[in-house]
Formats: sequence, structure tokens, C-alpha cells
Amino acid sequence: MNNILQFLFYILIFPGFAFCVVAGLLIAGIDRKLVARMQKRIGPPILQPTYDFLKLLGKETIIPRHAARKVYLAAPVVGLLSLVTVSLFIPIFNFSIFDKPVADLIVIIYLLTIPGVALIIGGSASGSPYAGVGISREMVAILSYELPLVIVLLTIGRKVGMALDGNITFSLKAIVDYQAQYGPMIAQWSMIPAAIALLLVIPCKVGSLPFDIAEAEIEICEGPLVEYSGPPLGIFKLNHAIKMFIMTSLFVTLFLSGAGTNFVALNVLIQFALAVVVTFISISVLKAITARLRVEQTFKFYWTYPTALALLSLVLVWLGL
Amino acid sequence: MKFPFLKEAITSLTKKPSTELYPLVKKEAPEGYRGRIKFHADKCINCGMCIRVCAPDAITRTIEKTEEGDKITFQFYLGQCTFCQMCADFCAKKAIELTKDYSMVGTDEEDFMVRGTFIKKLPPKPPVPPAGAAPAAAKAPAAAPAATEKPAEKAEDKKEEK
Amino acid sequence: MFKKLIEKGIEKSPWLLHINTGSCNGCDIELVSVITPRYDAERMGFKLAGTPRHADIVVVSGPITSQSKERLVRTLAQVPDPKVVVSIGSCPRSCNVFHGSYSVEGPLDRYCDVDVSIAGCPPKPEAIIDGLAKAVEILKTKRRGK
Amino acid sequence: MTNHLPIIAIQVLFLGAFISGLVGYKSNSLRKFVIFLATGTSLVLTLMLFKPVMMEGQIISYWMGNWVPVSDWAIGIGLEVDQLSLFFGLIVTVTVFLGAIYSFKYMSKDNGQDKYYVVFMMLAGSVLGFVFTGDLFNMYVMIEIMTFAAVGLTAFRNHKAESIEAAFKYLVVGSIGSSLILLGTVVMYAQFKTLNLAQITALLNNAQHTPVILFAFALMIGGYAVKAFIVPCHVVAPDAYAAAPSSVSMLFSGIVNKAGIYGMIRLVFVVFASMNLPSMQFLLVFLGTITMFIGVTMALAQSDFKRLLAFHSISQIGYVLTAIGLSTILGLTGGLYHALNHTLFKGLLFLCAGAVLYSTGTTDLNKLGGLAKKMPQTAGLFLVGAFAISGIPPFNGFVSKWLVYQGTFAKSMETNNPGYVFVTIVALIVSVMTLASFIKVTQSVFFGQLPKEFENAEEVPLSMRIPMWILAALCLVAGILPTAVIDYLIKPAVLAIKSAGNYVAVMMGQEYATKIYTEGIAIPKYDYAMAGWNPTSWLILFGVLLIAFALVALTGGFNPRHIVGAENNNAKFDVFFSGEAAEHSHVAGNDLFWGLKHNLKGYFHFMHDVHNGVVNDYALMVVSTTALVMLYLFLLVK
Amino acid sequence: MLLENYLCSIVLIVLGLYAIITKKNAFKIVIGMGLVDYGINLMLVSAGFRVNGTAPIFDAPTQTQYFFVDPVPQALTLTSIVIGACVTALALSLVVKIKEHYGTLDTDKVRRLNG
Repeated sequence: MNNILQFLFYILIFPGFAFCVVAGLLIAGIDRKLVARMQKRIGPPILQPTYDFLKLLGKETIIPRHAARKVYLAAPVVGLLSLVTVSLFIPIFNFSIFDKPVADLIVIIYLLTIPGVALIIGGSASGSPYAGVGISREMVAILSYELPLVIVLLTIGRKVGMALDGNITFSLKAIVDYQAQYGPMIAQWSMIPAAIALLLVIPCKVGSLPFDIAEAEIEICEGPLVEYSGPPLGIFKLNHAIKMFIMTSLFVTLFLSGAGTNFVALNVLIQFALAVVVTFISISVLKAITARLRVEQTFKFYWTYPTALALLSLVLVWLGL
Repeated sequence: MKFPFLKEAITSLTKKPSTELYPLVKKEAPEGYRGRIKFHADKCINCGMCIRVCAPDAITRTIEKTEEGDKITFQFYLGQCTFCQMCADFCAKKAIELTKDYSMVGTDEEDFMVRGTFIKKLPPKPPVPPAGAAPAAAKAPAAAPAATEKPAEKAEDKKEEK
Repeated sequence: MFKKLIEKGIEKSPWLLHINTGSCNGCDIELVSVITPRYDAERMGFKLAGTPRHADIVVVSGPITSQSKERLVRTLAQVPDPKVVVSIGSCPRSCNVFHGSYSVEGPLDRYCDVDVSIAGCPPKPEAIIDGLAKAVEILKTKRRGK
Repeated sequence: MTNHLPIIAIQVLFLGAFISGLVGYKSNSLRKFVIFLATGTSLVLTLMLFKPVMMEGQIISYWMGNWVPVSDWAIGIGLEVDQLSLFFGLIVTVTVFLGAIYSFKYMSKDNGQDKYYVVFMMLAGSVLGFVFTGDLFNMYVMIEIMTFAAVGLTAFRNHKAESIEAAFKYLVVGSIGSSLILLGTVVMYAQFKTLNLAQITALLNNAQHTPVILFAFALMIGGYAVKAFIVPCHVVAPDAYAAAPSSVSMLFSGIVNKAGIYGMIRLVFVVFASMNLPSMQFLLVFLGTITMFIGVTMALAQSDFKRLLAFHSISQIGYVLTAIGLSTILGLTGGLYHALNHTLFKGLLFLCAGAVLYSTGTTDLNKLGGLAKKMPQTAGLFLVGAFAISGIPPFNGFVSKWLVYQGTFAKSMETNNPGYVFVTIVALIVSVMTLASFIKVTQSVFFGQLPKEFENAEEVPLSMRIPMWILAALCLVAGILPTAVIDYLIKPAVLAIKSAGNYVAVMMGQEYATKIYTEGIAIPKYDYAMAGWNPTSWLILFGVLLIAFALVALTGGFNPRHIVGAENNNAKFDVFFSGEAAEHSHVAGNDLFWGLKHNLKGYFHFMHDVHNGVVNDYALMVVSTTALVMLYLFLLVK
Repeated sequence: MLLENYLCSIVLIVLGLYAIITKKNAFKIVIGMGLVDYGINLMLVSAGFRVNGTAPIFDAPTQTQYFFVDPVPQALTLTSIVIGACVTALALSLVVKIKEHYGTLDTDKVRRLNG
């Protein structure tokens, strides 16, 4: 019986829903504050995304005439679900809800595409031509950042696999244990190109400024979200925030984790702090100083620079460095 | 791969943001700012230049005959005004003044109406001279009510010319 | 308790939609300058939204020209409740210098009830911030009124 | 009694063909009943085979006319059903049964239905025969009947010029493939003087790979590559799939290319048993990777629904071939599992395409749009199929693709050869491109705005939706219970592939086999553990969350009063056109993925020129592939 | 073994493939397919040849001593010829239909399905 209760606790409270929502909204607030400060303006309060979410809950939901009702309403929920499921998989220093190592790196790759797909299906269901253009851009964005992301994860899998038991591992827990022994992954110079590649992938995955070709506010009026209003839009904005937290905490787990203290609460704080630092480096700085790229520039950028970096570290790891 | 403004972005993190905390710290409008109109009703001589000169016809005048003179109210509708200060410049008596009050927010028409009323006393009516006395004499003492009489004279000149 | 939270949300994060019905762009630049670092409306939660569906406060600038009348009405209808209409500058209030022209279709309140007006041609950014603050109060009353 | 089941299953299908031909023109419903009966019984018979073969590991051998081998020399035609054959047999019978039910209503609009059903049953019977047979020449005859029936069905709608052209091209390329297989069979017979697969396997086990054997091997590989539509010889497939009626296209992608893959497996693993040579593995993995990549990139550039699905079938066959080429236990499991999944979700997608064709009359992506409102069930089922093929977790595509990735990457770790990492990366990118092209179809066909001429499109009749529902359910089941599917279906088949000796022993008698296999019949140990991934645990997670949130959504979201439906002429519910009146403008078909097509412009133009539609170039591609394979075999395979 | 049989069949097969690949006329392609089939049939028959073996027919009921040619390839050739005939028949019917729809047999023109 307590297994079920423990499961519910895991799902609804700690690494699951509540923790995700709070951490996601906090990180989104910090990110907007940092960007504002970098532009020498005071910037919104840290709880601004929370207020946005609450306000959207209070608004009226209009379902446009051409929309397919059920899919239109279900899309944001499905996106949120998959994000929460991913957050269950990401171990925090040495705390993971699965006792034995579960090969979950590829599961994470796929679960992280579901929010993108949910956004696309939602936009497509709303039936607006702006959404159509937004969808095509979002898909090109997914196509462009998937290549470097995959290579980075395979490199890590290879690196940790070779060290631990000579066979490939796709388990995040094994990666954390590896870093507990040999120190954070970023300390090894052969993994630094992969770290940089993953840092470059995060803004496009989260959809923040230089690469937010899908939700371009001015050109295609928020792309797929053009017809959304009220709670569904709120959930999509929540997805956006949680995705920011998950991608950064994934980066922390992959590159900056280690043994960590034995208090879970302290670990969570350290993970959150590192996540904020990573958000600052990868998302806020770029958002403050760059303008939006065009669709094919994004595609060309991702299939050249980050891919080359990732391949470089793959080759280095392959040579056993 | 050059990142523009990266240095400025990082350094500005440490500096104080350059935002003016407006609602908390009230800010004075600069000198000579053309803000809300203030109408000194006492100085106005109802010459009507401001109405003539106002492009969007924001100024309306209503005259009301009362026993001690005609009660004139000037109404400046700020919702229609372009704050070009032409009325203030052309006003001979400097009766219109645009203050530095810039915060003109209102929810209905009334908040934008600036009104000023004054009574324009007619000069004491001179004793009616016997008929046929020279009109020139009538002209000199009645300097004050020039506007009202002028049209009357004009009408006579026209008749003579014809 | 939940209602109070949502009210706080509405008060703290009003999103703007800017509709330009033929204005001379004086008021438009002033509105956008409100979001620049100097006046930074974002610290009060204001954000320009791309579509009417995301908007709470609709800021209209410019005398309603005949071309933009039909589009204005349609876009205003597409904004979800609770919404507030703000007219910025004196054009929407009374199409100031353009009144009476063949192509101007009269002040804004012929098409919707204007909640807040900000006079000034163009109004100072501080005035716009005051106006928007006033709009947020009305938005709250509208929300509570529902 | 169980010995007779396979032959009866095959004969029932052929019998169904002839009886429906005889009784067909009289009354429609009688013919439907005959077809339903025939496909139903063959399905039941194959299912009855499931317990003895899969559970107890018994291999059924059946000699036609009871011509048992005389003094260790096979003279008759033998049927041999081991776990691998039954695995593909099950796929065939299930697909045929569902395809038959679907085509009852789907073909009702066409005339000459009795001819359709005769050829339909011939195709079904021949593929089942091909899968169950244990005789080399019998395999050739069955493959020939299959090609024949496929060409006939492609040309079924002969009032359309495209189907005639597609049929002719398919016939030319298909007959070249069959001739290659026949030539291979002839050379094998000239060498071993016997046609029985088991005996040839035994003789080959000891014999040195002489050039003649390599020549026959290369010819057979070339022939089966044409049948399985592997890339250099795939060009004919999209024309045939697009021109054939959808219930037949479902058969094409379900069983015709699976027959090619089965032939390839039987050949490479059991008969020639040469898969432990790294050079052979490299050949298959190389062919599979190209097939994967070219299939999906061509699919992205299509603007016709069924042609897009056809190119996806080719790319998924690339997945299967790559996984099988690894010849590790994990690779084989991934490959077979993906073959099963591919038949399920591709069948579902082709049926959805058929449903769209049935109610709107066109499958051009640029003309369709917004059908979800008119055909909600088909749209929902299509989404299930699209998510399954692009590998979204709860569905089966994810499981088998995940096995393929792990297999390729584990292979790279074992052999320390970076080439396999490149294969894993290509596989993952192809999976994302599959997702991209299905997003394109979803947006172009089901969502977006409904064009004027499809105002009166309505949902397809129930008898067409039942097979779709069954396939969707199977997709979900195969996705949620992978360990069960693997233990009962795929593990025995993988063991059967790996233990050729067992195959020979049953057919030719135990002592014959021990004499040949001096080192004893190696039964490989199934060391494949699901790598600790206990799917059920995180699926429960997903389920609990789903329920939790479904409740929230059902109670009308967070403010029930505010969900406002769309009254018809209120401007509030018009699509936002930045103020303009909402006229019909639907972003669909070719105007999606501009960024990608712009960057890969060179590649797409080249690919367009390669598929130029001239039969001679197709034939040239087939012959040159076989020549290259032959050259490769002679030079590298030692 | 009959070397000239095998050479002749190889020549037939290569000629057939040459016809299929280079000839632009659909009718000639069908002839090419036929040629390939006949080549393979020739090789199939000559595979069963045994020096001074007789035809595999039991003419005298009592005769015990027989030395036959291998009968199996001959059986296979029968099926193969039948299949070759049917393929040619189907191909020709399609060629007639192509002429009816496209008005030409030139494969360069019969290419609506491409890309």
C-alpha cells in the first residue's frame, strides 16, 4: 500500500508535479529578471510568471470555429503530462525514485519531444493559418536541435559506459554515480565541446529568444498559440517554464552533478542553484543580446556549429580520452 | 561568432538600472511643457482669437445674456486639443496658459473639460443723446463696447459706398 | 482563496494589445517607449501581446479611419473577457484635427465603451503609465463584477 | 493433427479465391461471406499453430504427398514452420483478415469486385505459402504469384492512367527480381542437386563457400532486395502503393515487403549462415541505413498522402534491415519487433488514407484540410498511427525503435567501430523526420480549415472503422506490454534464427543433423534483458497522471463557466486574421518545412532526378545493385 | 556439363537485360523480359543433364536397369515456362492499356509518377 502512496507522493509532490511547477515558474521569473537587469531596466518581480499563469486561469477560453475541440483542449494537458513524467526521471544528485539503474536517457529524449508535438498538434487543431506557419517552423526547430542533442547524449553514454562496465549505458543514475567517482563531467576536457553543444541546444529546445522561430510574437503572432486563451494558454505558458527548468536541470545532472550531500533538501537547493546558473549562461544572456534568427539560419546553425562540437567530443571520447 | 553587446550586458548587471520609478517618484515635466490648459477667466476679453486659431476647434464659447452683462463661458475640450499652444500665444491678454501637468487621465468626457466663465459687464449705457447729434461724438466715449458696435458701423459704411 | 489569487494575478499581469487605427504613430512610439528600460512598464507586468486572444487591455490609437473601422470592431470582438479598452492620445477620443474629414469614422466610443482615456498628443509615457494603472483597477472591478 | 495445419491454412486462402471467383458474380453478400470465412479460418488455423510452435518450441515439418526423405536425401516438397515462419505467418494472416473486412465496404464503389477478391486472396495465399514453405523452388513460385497478384491489384483501377503505369513498372522490375531469384535457385540446384532448404543448409554448413555459391547468394540477395523494396530497387514501390486501392496498399506495406525481409533473413541467417562475418553484417546495415534515410527524406518532399506513406514504408523497412543486419540478439529482437509494429501502424495509416479517399475522393495534401471535424474517429485513429510510427512513448513504435537504437549503439561498443554510432545517429534523425512528415500530414489533412468542396464529407461506415480500431488497439497493446510481446512472439523467433541446426534436425531427421553438425546444435542463450527498463512502472506513472489530469480537464478546466463554444456567425469565434475577414486560407502540403527544404535544396533536387519515372532507369538500378552486391561478396566475404 | 548450353543461356540473359535497360519502347521491354526468362529456363534444363542418360520414362514394365537424366529440373522448367508465359501475357495487356491511356509506348513519355 505504501508503495502506491509513495508513488503518488513522487508523482504529485516531490520530483513530480508540484516541484516542477514551482521550480519552473521560479526559474522563468529569475530568467526574465536577469534579462531585464542586463538591459538596465528593473524588470518584473520574480513571481511574474506565476501571476501570468494565475491571470490566464481567470480568463475566458474561446474555442475558434475551425478548431477540433477535444484535441484543442487536450494538447496542453498532454504536453504538461510528459514534462512531469520527464521530471520524475531526472535524478537529483543521488536521489532517484527508481532504486535500480533504469535506462532512461532515450526515454527522456522521446518524452522531451512530446511537449513540442503537443504544441504542434494544439496549434494545428486551432485551424489558424498563423498556427500553420508556426507549426512548420517549430518542426524545423525540433529537426535542427535533435541532431546535436542526440550526439551529446550518445557521447555521454559512451563515456560513462566505457568507464563503468565496458557496455553502453543509457541510465542517468549510472552517469551520476560516474560523476560521483570521477568528478563532474565538465571537468574532463574531452567533454567540454559536448557541454558547449548542449548549452547551445537548450535555448532552441526551450524556445527562447534567438531561436524562438515558432512563437515569434510579432511576425506570426505567437505561432501555434495564436488562438489560445484562458487556461489552455496558461498551461502552455506553464509548459514553457517547466521545460526551461527541466532542460537546465538535465544539463546539471549530465555535466555538473556528483556525490552531493546526503540531505535531499540540500541537494535540491544545489541543483536549483546550478540550474539558475545554467539558465543565466544559456538562455538569459542570449535572450538579452541577440535578435531572432530566420528559419533556415537556425537550421543551418544547428547542423553546423553544435553538431561539429558534439562530433568532436564524440571522437575524443571514442579515442578513449 | 561575435556576440554583440555581450560586455555591456554583463557589466550592466552590476550597475543600477536606469529606470525611473515613476509612480513612486513623481517626475516634473520639463520647462515649457505644454500640458493641461489653465484658463484665467478674469483676464479674458472674449476677443475669440483662440477659437479662430485652434486647429481642432477644441475651444467653444457660450454666451448667456444676463442682466448685468453676458455671462461667457469658454470650454477647452482637452480630448480634442493637440496642445500646440497656439491659443496661448495668440491670446492678447495671456488668459490661456498650458501648465506642466502631463498626467491627463480620465474615464469620461467630464475629466477633459476645462471651463472658465466670466461676466463681461457692458459699459454703463450713456444717456441716450437726442437724436441727430453727430455720430462722431458717440464714437469716442464708447471705446469699451467697440466689438458690438463695430459691425453696426460697418453696415453703414457699406450703405454709403454703394 | 483561489478567487483572490486569480484577482491578484489579473492585477499583476495585464497584457496589452495595441491597435493602430490610422494614427500618426506619435502615440504608438510613446506606447512602445513605455516598455523601454527608462520607463519599463514590465516591472508592473505589462507585456505587448501578439494576438487579441492573449490581451487583457486593448490600447487604441488614432482616429478610426473608414478602412480600419471594420477591422477594429472584429479584433475587439476577438478579445476574451474581462477586457478593458484604453484610448491613447486625443485622436480616438475625438479625432482631433481630422474630425469632419470624409475618411474618418468618428470617435472610438461609437464602437465600444472606452474605459480609460489618456489625453495628450502624444501623451507623456508617465501619463500612459498612469492610464494603464487606472485600466488595471477597472479590469479588477470588471473581473469582480462577473 | 498439427502437422496438417499449415498446408490447410494456405489452401483455404487459395480455395477462397476460386470459390469467390465462381460464386462471386451472383451476389455480393455471398462472396463477402466466402471471403470472410476463408480469411477467418486461415487466421484461426495459424493461431492454433501458435501454442505448439511458439510455446513448446516444436517445429512442424510436412512433406507434400508424404514423400519423406529417402536415405537422407530430400526428394519431395517440404513445408517447414518454425518460430520465425510462424511469426511472419501470424503477421500475414492478421493483416489479410483485417484488409478483407476493410475492403468489403471500401471496394463497394468500384465495379468488377469479384475479380478484385480473387486476386486479393491469391496475394494472401501466396505470401502465407512463401512464409511457410521449406523448399527453395517453392519459395520462387510463391514469390512469383505474389508479384503477379500485386501487379494485378495495382492495375485494378484501370480507368486511371497512373495505376496502369505503376503496374507496368512494378511488373518489369518485379520480374527482373524474380528472374534473379530463379537464376540463384537454378545455380543452387546445379550445385547441391536438392531443393530442400534444410538439406541445403546442412550441405552448406560443411562446404567451403565456393565462388559459385557466392554467385547464387548474391543473385538471391539482389532478388529479395527488389521484393523488399530496399533503396536502390525501391523506386517502383511508391508508384505501386499510391495507385493501388488502400486496402491493397495496406497489404503491400504489411506483408509484401515483410515477405522480402523474411526471404532475406531465411537466406542470410539460416541457409547460408554467414551472418557471423562482419563484412556481411556491414552490407546489410549499410543497405538498411541508406534505405532509412532516403525513404524518409523523399517522404518529406511528397504532396500525396499515399505516396508519403509508401516512402515511409520503405524507410521503416530500412530500420528493420539495419536491426537484423546487426545479427546480435538485441538487434534481431529490435528488428523483428519493428517488423511487427510496422505492419500494425502502417496498416492503420493506410486504412486512414483509404477512409479519407473514400469520403473526399482525393489524397492530395494541398487540396485537403480540416477533416477532423467531419471525420472525428478517422482523425483520432490517424493520430494514434502517427504517434506510433514516430515513436511517441505510450505506443509501440517507441519500444521497437528504442531497441534498434540500443542495439546499434551496443554493437558499436562491442566491435569498437564508430560506424555503428553513425547508424544510431541517422536512425534517431530519421525518427524525427518521420515525426515531421506526419505532422505535415496531420496539419494538411485533418486540422486546419475545411475547404468548400468537402463540406459534406462524412465519417466512413462502421465496417471500415472496425479494422482501424483493432489495429489501433494492437498498436497500444504492443506499446504498453513490450516484455509480454517479446517473450511470447519474438524471443522464440530470434532463437529459431540463431539455431539453424535445429531447423535441419526436424526436417531431415535427428541423426542426419548430428552427423553434419559435429559440434552439436548450438542453442544460443537469450542474454537480452530489457536493460533494467521496467516499462510497466513508468507507464503506471503515466497512467496515474493521465487520470489525474483528465479529471481536471473534464471538470471544464479551472473555470467551467468560461469555456465558450463557437456560435456560427459571431465574429468572436473567427480565426484571428489580424483584423481581416476570416477567409479560407489553409497552410498545408508543400508550404510546410520551408527552412528544411531550402537548406537541403541540392539533396532534394538530386533525389527528384533519381526518381524520374523511366522504367529503364529503374531496371538499371536493380541490375547495378545486384552487380555491386556480387562484387562485394566476391571481394570481401571470406 | 554442357558448356555451350550455359554460355548460350548467359548470353540470352545478358541480351534480355540489355533490352530491358536500353530499349525505350515498352513492347521491346516485354520481349527483353521474355528473353531473360528463356535464358534461365535453358540453364535450368541443362542443369539436369547426365552424359548418355535417357529420358526419364519407364517404357518397359519389367525393365529394371535405367539410367535417366535428372527429372527434377525438367519439372521445374515446366512451371518456369508457364510463369514466363503468364508474365508476358500480363505485360502485354498492360502495354495495350498504356497505349490506350498515354497514346504512346515510349517509356520517356510514360512517366507521370515521378519525384
